[in-house]
Amino acid sequence: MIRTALSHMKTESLVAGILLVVLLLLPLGASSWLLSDLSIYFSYALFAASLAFVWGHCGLLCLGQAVFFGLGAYAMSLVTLGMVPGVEGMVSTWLGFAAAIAVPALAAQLLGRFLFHAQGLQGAFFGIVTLAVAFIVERLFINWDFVGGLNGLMNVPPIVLGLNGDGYELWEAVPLYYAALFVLVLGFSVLAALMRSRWGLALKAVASHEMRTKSLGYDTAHYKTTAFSIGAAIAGLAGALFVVQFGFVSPSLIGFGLSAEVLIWVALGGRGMLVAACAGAILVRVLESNLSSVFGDTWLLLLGGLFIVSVMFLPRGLVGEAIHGLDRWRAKRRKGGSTPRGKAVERLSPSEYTAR
Amino acid sequence: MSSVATIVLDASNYALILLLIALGLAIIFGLMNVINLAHGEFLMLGAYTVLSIQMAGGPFWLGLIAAPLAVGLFGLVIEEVVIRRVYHRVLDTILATWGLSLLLKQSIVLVFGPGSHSIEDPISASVMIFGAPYPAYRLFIMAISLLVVTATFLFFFKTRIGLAARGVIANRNMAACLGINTRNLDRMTFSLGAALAGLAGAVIAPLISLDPHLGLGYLVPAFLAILVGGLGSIMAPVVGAAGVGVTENLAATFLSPVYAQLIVFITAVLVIRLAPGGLLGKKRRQT
Amino acid sequence: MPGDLLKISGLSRSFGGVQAVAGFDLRIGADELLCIIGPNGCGKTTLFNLISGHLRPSFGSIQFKGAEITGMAPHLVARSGIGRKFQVPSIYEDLSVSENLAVADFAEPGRKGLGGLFTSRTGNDRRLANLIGLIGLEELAGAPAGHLSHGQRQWLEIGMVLATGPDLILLDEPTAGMTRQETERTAQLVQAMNREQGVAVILIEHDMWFVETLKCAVAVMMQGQVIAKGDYDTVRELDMVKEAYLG
Amino acid sequence: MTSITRRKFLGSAAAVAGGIAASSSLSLPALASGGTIKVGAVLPFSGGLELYGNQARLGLDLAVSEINGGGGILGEKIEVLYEDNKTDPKTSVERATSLIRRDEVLALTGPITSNARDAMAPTIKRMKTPLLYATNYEGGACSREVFCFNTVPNQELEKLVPALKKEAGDSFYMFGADYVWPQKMFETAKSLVESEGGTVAGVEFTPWGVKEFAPVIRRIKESGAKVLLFALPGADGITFIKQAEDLGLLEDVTVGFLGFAETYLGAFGEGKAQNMWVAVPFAESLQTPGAQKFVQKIRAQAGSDVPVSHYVMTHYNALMAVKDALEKAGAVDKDALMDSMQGLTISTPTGPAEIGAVDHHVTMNMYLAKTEGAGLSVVEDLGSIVPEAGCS
Repeated sequence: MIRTALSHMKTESLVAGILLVVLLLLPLGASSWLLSDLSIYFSYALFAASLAFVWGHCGLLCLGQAVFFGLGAYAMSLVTLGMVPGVEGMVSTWLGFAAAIAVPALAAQLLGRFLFHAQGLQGAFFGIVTLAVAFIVERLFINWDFVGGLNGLMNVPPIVLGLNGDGYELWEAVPLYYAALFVLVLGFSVLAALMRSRWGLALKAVASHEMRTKSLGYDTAHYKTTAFSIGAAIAGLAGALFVVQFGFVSPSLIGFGLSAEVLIWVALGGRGMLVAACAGAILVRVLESNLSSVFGDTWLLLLGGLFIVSVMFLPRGLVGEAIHGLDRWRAKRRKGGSTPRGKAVERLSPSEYTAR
Repeated sequence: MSSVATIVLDASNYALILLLIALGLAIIFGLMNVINLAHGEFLMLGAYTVLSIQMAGGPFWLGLIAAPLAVGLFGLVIEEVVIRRVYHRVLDTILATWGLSLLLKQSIVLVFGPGSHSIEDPISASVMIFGAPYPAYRLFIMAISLLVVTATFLFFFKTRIGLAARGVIANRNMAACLGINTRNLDRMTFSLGAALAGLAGAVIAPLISLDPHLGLGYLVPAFLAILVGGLGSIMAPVVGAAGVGVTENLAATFLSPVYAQLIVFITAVLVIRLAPGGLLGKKRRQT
Repeated sequence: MPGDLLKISGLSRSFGGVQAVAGFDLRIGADELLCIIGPNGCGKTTLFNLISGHLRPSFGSIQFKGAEITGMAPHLVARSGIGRKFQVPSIYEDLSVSENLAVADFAEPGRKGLGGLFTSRTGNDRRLANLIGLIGLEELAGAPAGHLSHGQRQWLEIGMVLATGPDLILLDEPTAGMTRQETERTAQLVQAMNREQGVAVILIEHDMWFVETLKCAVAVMMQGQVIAKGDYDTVRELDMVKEAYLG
Repeated sequence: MTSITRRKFLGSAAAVAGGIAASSSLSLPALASGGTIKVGAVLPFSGGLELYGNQARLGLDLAVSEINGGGGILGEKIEVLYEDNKTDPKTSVERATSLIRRDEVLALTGPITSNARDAMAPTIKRMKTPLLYATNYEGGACSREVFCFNTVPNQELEKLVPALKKEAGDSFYMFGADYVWPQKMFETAKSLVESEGGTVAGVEFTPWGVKEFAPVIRRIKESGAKVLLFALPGADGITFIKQAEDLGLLEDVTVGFLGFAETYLGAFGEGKAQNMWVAVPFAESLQTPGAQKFVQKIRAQAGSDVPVSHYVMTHYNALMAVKDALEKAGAVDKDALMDSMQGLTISTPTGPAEIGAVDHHVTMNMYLAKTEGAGLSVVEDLGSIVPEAGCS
């Protein structure tokens, strides 16, 4: 019975489920440093998921996604360090999380309205403008002394379970690992649910053919702005999750460098599926931390080469391609042969790429 | 206060350098609709070509000739191996060329090391202009830039291939129908754009310290220049480069380098948003 | 005049000195079926772009159901009840056929809002089932739209437009590139939606055989204006039409 | 080392539980740490400031081979694990964290930039791991864990400013990169200039990555300043000096080059960038027996043409201090190291140096020098200067 239930699950969900079980069991066997590394990579994975949502699902190639990650990290830091003017006494981690979601979402809302309304920016132009925005915001934060300038803010407290910065500090490797995993799963689930809803379908339609969607009566600018904000909110949450572990935030978290990195993770993992993007982020990070000292300078060469190859030949990404292969294999084994009704068709068509 | 003459000289010097860099970028973008994020690294390859020749004991001038040839040839190979496969996916050209830029940067690190290198000044003399000494080499750069821009104009307006290329800008499908070999044109265009980047890199090499990251510092303003100028005409990058270059230089002169960058970036974003076709651009066909 | 569904008066639009649409007047009743014919470049598609809000007119006014819709954004025009099928079949190639229709269905006025966040992707509506039967794609419901043939794409797009529940549909060359058989099928489909669903239709067409089959009223458009209007048989006898269009 | 046994236990528990094979094999490298003392070096080997990273490495390598050649520390060998921080604060923290957690290093050394050091500070503090910082910086990094082996502003500027004033003139212009080190340097410099009766003609900062300095150079020229205090490290600094030379600025002003290393000279080219003044704790051309022997040893190890700047020596000193401190404590652990390093006097190639008992900054000999020909020539032995570390 379980077998039939499993065989009817979407391959993507199945893979996500298996990965989750593995991650849940991992603390039984893994060393604490590996768990600590992974807890941080979970924030990167969530960050990657936010970009996969905005780029893969909604077709908005954002070259400045780190702006929102960074804003979230700064928001969390300012709150927990008691630096928010007027409410210095409020140092609650929970308020920090709320701010880390709200501030980037608001920023994206404003930026989205500016960029998308009326005859909005399309495809490549949107990409280049977000790139320029990343440079601008990084520059602004470097010159903003209140948030510590180039050096940023230090000694950001870890997650404190009490209501206002008192109580148990989440710092031990294993509890922190589960907390980070929980936040990742939470953010992931929100995005996955959105993508499966009708609203998510409409977003995919906007990405696939905007003019058509507009002519069906959709206010596409509004849809894009909202999607952009949701992506930003999740990126901000990831930033907050990052900073409570890293203990510091600086402009290098907000600019082009990290935006470019996350783009590689998502492209290598797979932009079309959340789970592929997350796995891409974790995989690249794990490999980098273990192999970069072995390969030295050739590591970046390898990564760059792999990136080009995957853009040219594997638009689904390495992990995405693997999941897709598994999907086809399962479909074959189920015999029947016909694709089940409503199954998302992952084939990327030219219309997804070309800027209209 | 600096004399007006030196301010004008400095500003036009920077604008002309930017124009030389933006020209190749604009040709590739305008004709092929390829956003080449590796353009900065093509620039760097040009500069390192000069460096290699200097290290082998050759004169700078040989490097100046070799750089566009070498980088042009390299562009031809890249077009065949990478760019050709992503033509119809505009967003993917951004990613592919960006991956390429990573690759090139890292290759240079492996070959020449991550550190800085220096090219010796080929003309160390100064010329007196309005009573102030001005390095002769900077004047030479301005001359080269003007020469190259003029040559490009003549090429596009006075030759048959240039006409064909303009046909492709206007309407790619139509041009293909009329029997223009767009495949060869693409090869030529990309290679030409790369060669221009190589030349620009060679020309600016003596002004700066050479390191594998030098591309980015030029790529971003050059990009803003062509987006601000627009894509519809060959004249557009001239306007864009002048706008971006002069604004940045004047802001640096009268305010500070920190604000100069900010002002240029913010203004450019506003212009791109409010006039998506660029200042000089015709409205692109929405298909 | 009350009772008119669509009333266009004095509509003009020029591109760099060329008048694509020049002082165009037209009235359409609630259940009318009108074919607009005319040579290439006579401003037919520009006319549709003006009505659907993709272009702003230089002069003139468009009233729909008695309300001014001139210069309104495309999605607002669509919401007011004007559906449009583009000349190049515009469907979501990477979505399945039923998802394509679901996207359109969800856009129908009154069904929007955040409720969509919590509903599943494909509604189980009988309406959608009827629609998919009407366009004859029942068996392909789960297939990616990108796999459809040219004719099937056209029908799917018509189905999508219908799913939004419009009062008026603009069809831009719905049979371009179709076989005889497919054209016939399309004619039936257009008639069905006009007669059975009570939707007014304006269509642009080149294929005179199709126009004949539809037995619709015909307007001849030249140089941005309607130069003649009447039923098919009357219009085809006009000298200027023969000369300019039918040859 | 109880922590290792606990991990061993966890590892075997996993095997018993028949857990995930991959994860337990991943955890194995952490166990292979018996018998050597590990020090993690988080340094830039790419990303813009690699020339400093490479200099630091020369000193650390020499210290390792000297210590191990002399029988190690309390019988244990020492090993330095190098990690490239790409001149980036985020990467620095990542590397530092994995060095502490995975490789269980006894101490860290590096990084170069202030923002990377500040970024690492919370990690260092939480994991109670000593940081041996051996780059000149703005001061103020004061905690139980941090030990600074290079200079703070007063050590570099106290004698340099008067010397420049005497040499070139009263009017100073200050130009540097837009971050905290140049800012703090110039603050100190400003008060020194004013107390010496000089004037400050201008203070200016630039973002990283600027390639065209003509407007700034013009402005400095126009200001009529006689001295330029210059704090723009890395490739940008080289670009500035090149353009300043071309535009004739170096004929009008005398440069006081902050954060100078002999490695720059190769990049300026033959006969360029002459008469730039520095105050450093070490110079290649220093004619004392200790200094000359040090240069010889470095070159024997790394090649006869490598430049040997003070960064080589300060990083060497830092590691040698670990040896002295552990031997004094008679134990190998982090607390013993931090305790016995306080107030320790070590012998360095330029004579004895004392680590402050409270502020953890080093009092050492300083030298006034200027660029001449293809190197630095030492003008004056400034004697030892006590650091004003800026600890509150």
